[in-house]
Amino acid sequence: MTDFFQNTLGMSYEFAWFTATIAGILLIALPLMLAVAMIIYVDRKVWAAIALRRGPNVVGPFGLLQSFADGLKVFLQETIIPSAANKGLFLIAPIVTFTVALLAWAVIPFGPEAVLADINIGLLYVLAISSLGVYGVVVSGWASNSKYPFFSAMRAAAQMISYEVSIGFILICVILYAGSSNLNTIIVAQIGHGFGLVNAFAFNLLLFPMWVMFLISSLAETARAPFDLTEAESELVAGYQTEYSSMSFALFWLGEYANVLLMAALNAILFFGGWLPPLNIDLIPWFDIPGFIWLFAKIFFFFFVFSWVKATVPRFRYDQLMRLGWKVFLPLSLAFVVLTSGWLMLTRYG
Amino acid sequence: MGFPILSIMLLVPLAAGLACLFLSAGAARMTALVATLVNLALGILLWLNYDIGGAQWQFTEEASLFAVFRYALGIDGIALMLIVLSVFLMPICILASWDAIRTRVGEYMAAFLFMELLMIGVFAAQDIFLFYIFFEAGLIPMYLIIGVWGGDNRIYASYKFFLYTLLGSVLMLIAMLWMVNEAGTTSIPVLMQYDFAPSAQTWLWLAFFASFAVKMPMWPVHTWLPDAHVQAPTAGSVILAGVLLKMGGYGFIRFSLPMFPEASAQFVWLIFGLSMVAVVITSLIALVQHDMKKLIAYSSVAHMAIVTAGLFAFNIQGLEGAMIMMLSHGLVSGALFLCVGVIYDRLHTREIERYGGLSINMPRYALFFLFFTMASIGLPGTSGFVAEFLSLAGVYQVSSGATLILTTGIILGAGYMLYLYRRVAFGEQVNADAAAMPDLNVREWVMLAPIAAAVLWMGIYPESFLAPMRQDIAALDARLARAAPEGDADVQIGEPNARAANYVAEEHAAAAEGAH
Amino acid sequence: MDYTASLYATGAEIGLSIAGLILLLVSAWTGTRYARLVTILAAAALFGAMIFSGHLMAESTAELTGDAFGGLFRADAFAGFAKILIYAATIACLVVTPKFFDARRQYRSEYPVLMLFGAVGMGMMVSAVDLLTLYIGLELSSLASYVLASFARDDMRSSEAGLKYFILGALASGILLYGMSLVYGFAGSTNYLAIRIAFADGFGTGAMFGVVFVLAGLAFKVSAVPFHMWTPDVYEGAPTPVTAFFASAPKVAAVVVLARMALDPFAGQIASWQQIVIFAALASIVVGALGAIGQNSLKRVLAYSSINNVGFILIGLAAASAAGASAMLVYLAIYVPMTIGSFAALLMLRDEDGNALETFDDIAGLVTRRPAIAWSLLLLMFSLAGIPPLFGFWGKFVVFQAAVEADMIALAAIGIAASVIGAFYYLKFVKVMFFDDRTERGIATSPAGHWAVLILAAVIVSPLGYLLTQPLGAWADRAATSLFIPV
Amino acid sequence: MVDLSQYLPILLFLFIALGLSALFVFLPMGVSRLTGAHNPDAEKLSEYECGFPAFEDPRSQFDVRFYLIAILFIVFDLEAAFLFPWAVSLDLTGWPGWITMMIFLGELAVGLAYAWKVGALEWD
Amino acid sequence: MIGIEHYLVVGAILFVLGVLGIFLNRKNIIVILMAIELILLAVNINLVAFSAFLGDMIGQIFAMFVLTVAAGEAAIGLAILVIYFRGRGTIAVDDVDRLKG
Repeated sequence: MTDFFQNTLGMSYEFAWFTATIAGILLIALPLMLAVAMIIYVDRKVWAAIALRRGPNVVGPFGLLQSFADGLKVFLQETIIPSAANKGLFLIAPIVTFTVALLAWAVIPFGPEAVLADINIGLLYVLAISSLGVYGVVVSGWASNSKYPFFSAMRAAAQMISYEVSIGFILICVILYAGSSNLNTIIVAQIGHGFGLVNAFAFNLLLFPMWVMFLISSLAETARAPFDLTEAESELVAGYQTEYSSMSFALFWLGEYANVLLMAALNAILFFGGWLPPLNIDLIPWFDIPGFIWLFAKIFFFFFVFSWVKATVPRFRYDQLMRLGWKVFLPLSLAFVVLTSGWLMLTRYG
Repeated sequence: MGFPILSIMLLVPLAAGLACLFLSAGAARMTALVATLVNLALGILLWLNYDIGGAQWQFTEEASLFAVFRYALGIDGIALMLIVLSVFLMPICILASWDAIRTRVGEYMAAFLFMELLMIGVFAAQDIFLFYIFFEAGLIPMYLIIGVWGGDNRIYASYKFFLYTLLGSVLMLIAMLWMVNEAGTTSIPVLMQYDFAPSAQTWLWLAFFASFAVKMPMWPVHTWLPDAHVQAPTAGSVILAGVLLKMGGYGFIRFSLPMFPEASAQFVWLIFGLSMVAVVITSLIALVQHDMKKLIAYSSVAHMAIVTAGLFAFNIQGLEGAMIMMLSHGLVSGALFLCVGVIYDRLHTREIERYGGLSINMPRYALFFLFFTMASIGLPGTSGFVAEFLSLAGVYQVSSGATLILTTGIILGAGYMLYLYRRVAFGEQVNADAAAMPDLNVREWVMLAPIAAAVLWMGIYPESFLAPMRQDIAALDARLARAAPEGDADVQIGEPNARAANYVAEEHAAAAEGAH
Repeated sequence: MDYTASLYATGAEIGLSIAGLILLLVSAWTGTRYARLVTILAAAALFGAMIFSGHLMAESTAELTGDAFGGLFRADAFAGFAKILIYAATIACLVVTPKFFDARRQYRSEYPVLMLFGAVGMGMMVSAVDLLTLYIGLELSSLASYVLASFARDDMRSSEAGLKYFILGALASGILLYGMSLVYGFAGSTNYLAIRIAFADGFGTGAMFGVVFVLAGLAFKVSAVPFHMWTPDVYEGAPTPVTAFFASAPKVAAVVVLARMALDPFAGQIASWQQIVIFAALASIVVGALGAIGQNSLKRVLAYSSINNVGFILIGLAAASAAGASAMLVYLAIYVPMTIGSFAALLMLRDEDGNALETFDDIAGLVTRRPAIAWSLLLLMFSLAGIPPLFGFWGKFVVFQAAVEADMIALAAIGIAASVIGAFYYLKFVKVMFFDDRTERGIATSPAGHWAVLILAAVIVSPLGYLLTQPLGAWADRAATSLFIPV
Repeated sequence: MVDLSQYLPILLFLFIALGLSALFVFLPMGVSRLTGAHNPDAEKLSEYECGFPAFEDPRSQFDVRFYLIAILFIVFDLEAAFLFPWAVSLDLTGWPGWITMMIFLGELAVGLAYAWKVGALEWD
Repeated sequence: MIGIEHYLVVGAILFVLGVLGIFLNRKNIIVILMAIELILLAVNINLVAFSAFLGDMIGQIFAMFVLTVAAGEAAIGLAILVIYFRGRGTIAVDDVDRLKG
């Protein structure tokens, strides 16, 4: 894009680069927000469909504009800051949540060249940024100075960090195979990985269990059902957002769905070839289809899985959730790090 | 190496002391007495076998122990006399404590026996570090003796005793380390011949002085002594006055003078000055004391000042006088403390005012007390006279002014001692309980009579005591000759008449023979 | 040095680590039931490591003292000497511990495991010839120590001690680490040898800062003045066996690390650190002596005593010679039984209800009630004061000898004169036990383990200890020589 | 020096994201004042507690297991920090590197087993 | 151009802030723990800056170790703090005063 600005519009290199970068950022951020709005709609529609209901269907055709209507509503609401709250922190919490949710997308590759920041520790970056999301949650719970948000924040934090541990190990397995933590390299490493046929890590015997665990961990990490204990309405009112209102409240939702999308994207990138077409054979001109379309398709698929699970699986108890994370996933993923690396040493570097 | 008599003398009290720790009171007393008597016997044996005019160092034993330490023992005449003094006083001390000490007797006896071990060790050590160990280790049993069995103010006194002496001696250790590093030997006899650079000598001398001056004790670092004496049990005082103080004098004569002659000469003014001040001031203080022990303690300071002055006179008379003074003072002041102890045991007070007219109900006691008082004053015929005469004669050759002032001290000494005696033994019997005290019993007789005999012996025939030391003192004098200060006294050997001249010449020839 | 040789050189640490891990699992599975057994096993492991270290030290030759794992770790005689001391001290502390906690029913088998890991860390520290290894070892031992300090969870003073120790210890690590980062940056390496070469021809301001920070951090760990403020509080608050541990093993390790640091990487720049060490030594002696005066808590007094002793040890370092290093080691070897013995005696002093006797008032007239303890303490105290003929004198003797040989007469004179102040409060122990009238609090009987440690310590500090001077001196000389290898 | 230019877009992104979020938070506050929706009162501003006035400090003591989890997380997450560089350079370090890491993982497994056995992972 | 000295200055400032945070803080022990982390952060900045400057990996490896140890330290510090808090019910710095001579 820099070339475009430089050559066509005759800008200096620095300015062209700057403009291109800003444009790239906006090209990520704005569609992302749009996508979040739409995905909320999709979520509700899927959920309704599985429950044999109709879902949003009033605002716009098929209720397509429902999310925008909701958005406008909250935008015009009064922002209530509880008198007992720590005001500064109270307002910072949603900002942190949303900022972090956006920021993680900076390294997501939408195509071989279409990545904003092509850094060599991309995966580490994603992990780091998504860890920062805990701050938003904890700060909101603390700053509200109210019982339910506080409990919820504690739970959410414990839950997120618990699963982050096993996610870390799962990612190690992927990195072991790819030999790099650059996301594009990881994607390229998946070309023909499955039997020379499938462009995905998920069909490797050692990585398939990892993918399953990653998928489940993503659900827990984003506090989606069946792990949505942080906002278990029956126990905790509305979770850590209880005291929030207006756009601040909405920002948590936006951030949460942005994270859900991110997790779906990571599933796609790490285990299902990202912007690669699913199969490594040129039956039809797969490779001519732009990469981002494949990626979006895969993200959408995973999002559907998320919704599907939400609609069908009952909520876990908290102790079950922690047990799964610490006593099942952690030892398993640890064992798979040993297995994977050992296998690789034997076969590749013997 | 012959019969290791010195080691045996160290071993006997050690074994007996360890045994006493675990024995009952009666058995401990008996063990201690037997052990000290055995040591006394060994001491007499030592003296008898000492070859006067023989090798300078006799009865030497040597074994290389560990690292820089050598187990090296050996004595010359000076050490011999002091060892004999120690072993002589020890059984008397045990007897003095026979009834007075009733609590933790075993530990008490053990402490005394360890003291004996360490005292003999100090005088017999020929390794500089071995000397230091014995010298310093003496603090521990003495600290306990004063602290556990002492008077009401014993804790203050024990602390003062310990810290004063410790502070003095640690500096000496550094000096010793430097000397050993410089000279490359730890042997005292070798070091006595080693010539240190005069500039270094000054510092070394000061370091040793810090230790010995406190031990001596010299004014103004003497203040621990009256406290320690007053609070210590009788036997503790006897040992303190009789032997421990002599370690300071022994230190001067063994280390400061022969090893640093230049520095010693350089500091004569200091020693003389302090001695003069000490004699006068402490004598005056003694005059106004109400406590018998304190009075005697101050008199000790005064007497030791004469010792230091005699030592630093740099001539044979001074050195001999100082040595005799040390021996004499060891006996006399020990005996005086015993005398105090005798009546303290009966009345449990040392207030002079509480007594009076004891010559009426305790005539034998009064006799002994009078005898020792006179010895302390320096009555001719007692050891004190010999000591004072020789010392002052020696000092006179160097400084007539100093002699004048030191003599004043002796006059004052007569004053306070007689004043004390008058108040205690003469006059009215003011207190009924004091008047009812019984006279000396057999045990006390046995304690006092040998000392009295020894004092008389030393006073009438000092040659017995001077003979073993003469050669060593002459050697020391020869070593000091190069640094000896000019005396101000214009001593001219006159022309005696013919008959007397012959006599003198003969005597001189005999003395010269003995010295070479 | 190849991989096998490296493993051999680190054998003691590896063995202890494995033992620690196994015992950790054992303790998890058996709970508190077999805490005593775990303690015994831990002591056995430490004993094995001690033997192995002694063996390594005995056969340490040029090729064996090469650096293991590419210049990270050196099992030379210097380290061997320190390790033997450290492991022995740890064993002694383990022996006296279980009975202490019995009264509170708080003994858990994690305790010996933590001690083991602490010992591993200290072993690494003293063998470290790379800043990285040093840091890891230091932290391993520190982290274990923090937990040990607050091990008596119900005791407020214990947790407060743990907290204080943690905060100041972490600060010390931070300072040390900051210094290390500067040294690394300006020397271009973390390896001691490389640093020594880099600093051989002098260094600039930045590196000077690094050196100062490193020394300050280590001074914190050895509790040398002016970084000593934490010591009395922590020593008083921590459970007594832990205090005994703190006063012995970690002190040995920190002192040895300090010595190696000063005499290996910074050897070319003696002038730049000697002044600091001299100041710290004298200040420690004086502050350690003055601070103890007026204290009534026995543990606090012993804490100040440890500060005081560090001062004497540092005098050996200030000499900056092989004799000085050897003297330090000898002093440490004597200091360890003295301090452990003192704390063992404190441990034995408890009334019939199991409450510890903690102040001078409590032990008044002790000699009439428990003569054996009183006499042992007497020996230990006079030994700590450095009065001959007790063994403590020998430690001071060699240190001052080294200082005098290095021509630092003034330092030696001031140091030894200041030691007299210290004698004051050691005498107070004796005074209280022997001179004062007894208090009426009863004293419970003591277990055999405590007796064993106390008697052993008393025998070592008694004049009989001088029998050890020959081998001790020989080994210390050997250890010190191994430190002074040419570049 | 490592080329850090790829991180510049992230920095820019951070500013933009922060700006956007702040806008979303503060703009409605301004708007609500304009529209008159901003109308706070004491009841509205009190914290929520099932319709009752709050009767205790919300930040009172809570379960210590949250601390435990946090501490365990720190330990195990940092172990991953060591694994990342190792995983990337597996072919460079070879068998010694692999063995070393396995020992490290083994020690962590012991730690996990310990935590498991003593009940640090239990939520009853 | 940004040189090594700039990183060092930042590191030094952070270090001083951390040390001051420990000594001047009179309020809360948690703040002290954070100040300690700040010190370690300063160290890491130094290490990484030197590492990049020298083209030597050891600094970065060291930084990793520092990170890990810092985490362990924080974990233990917090654990001790929890014990302390349970006993005393306060974590104010001025209340840490049971032990004094």
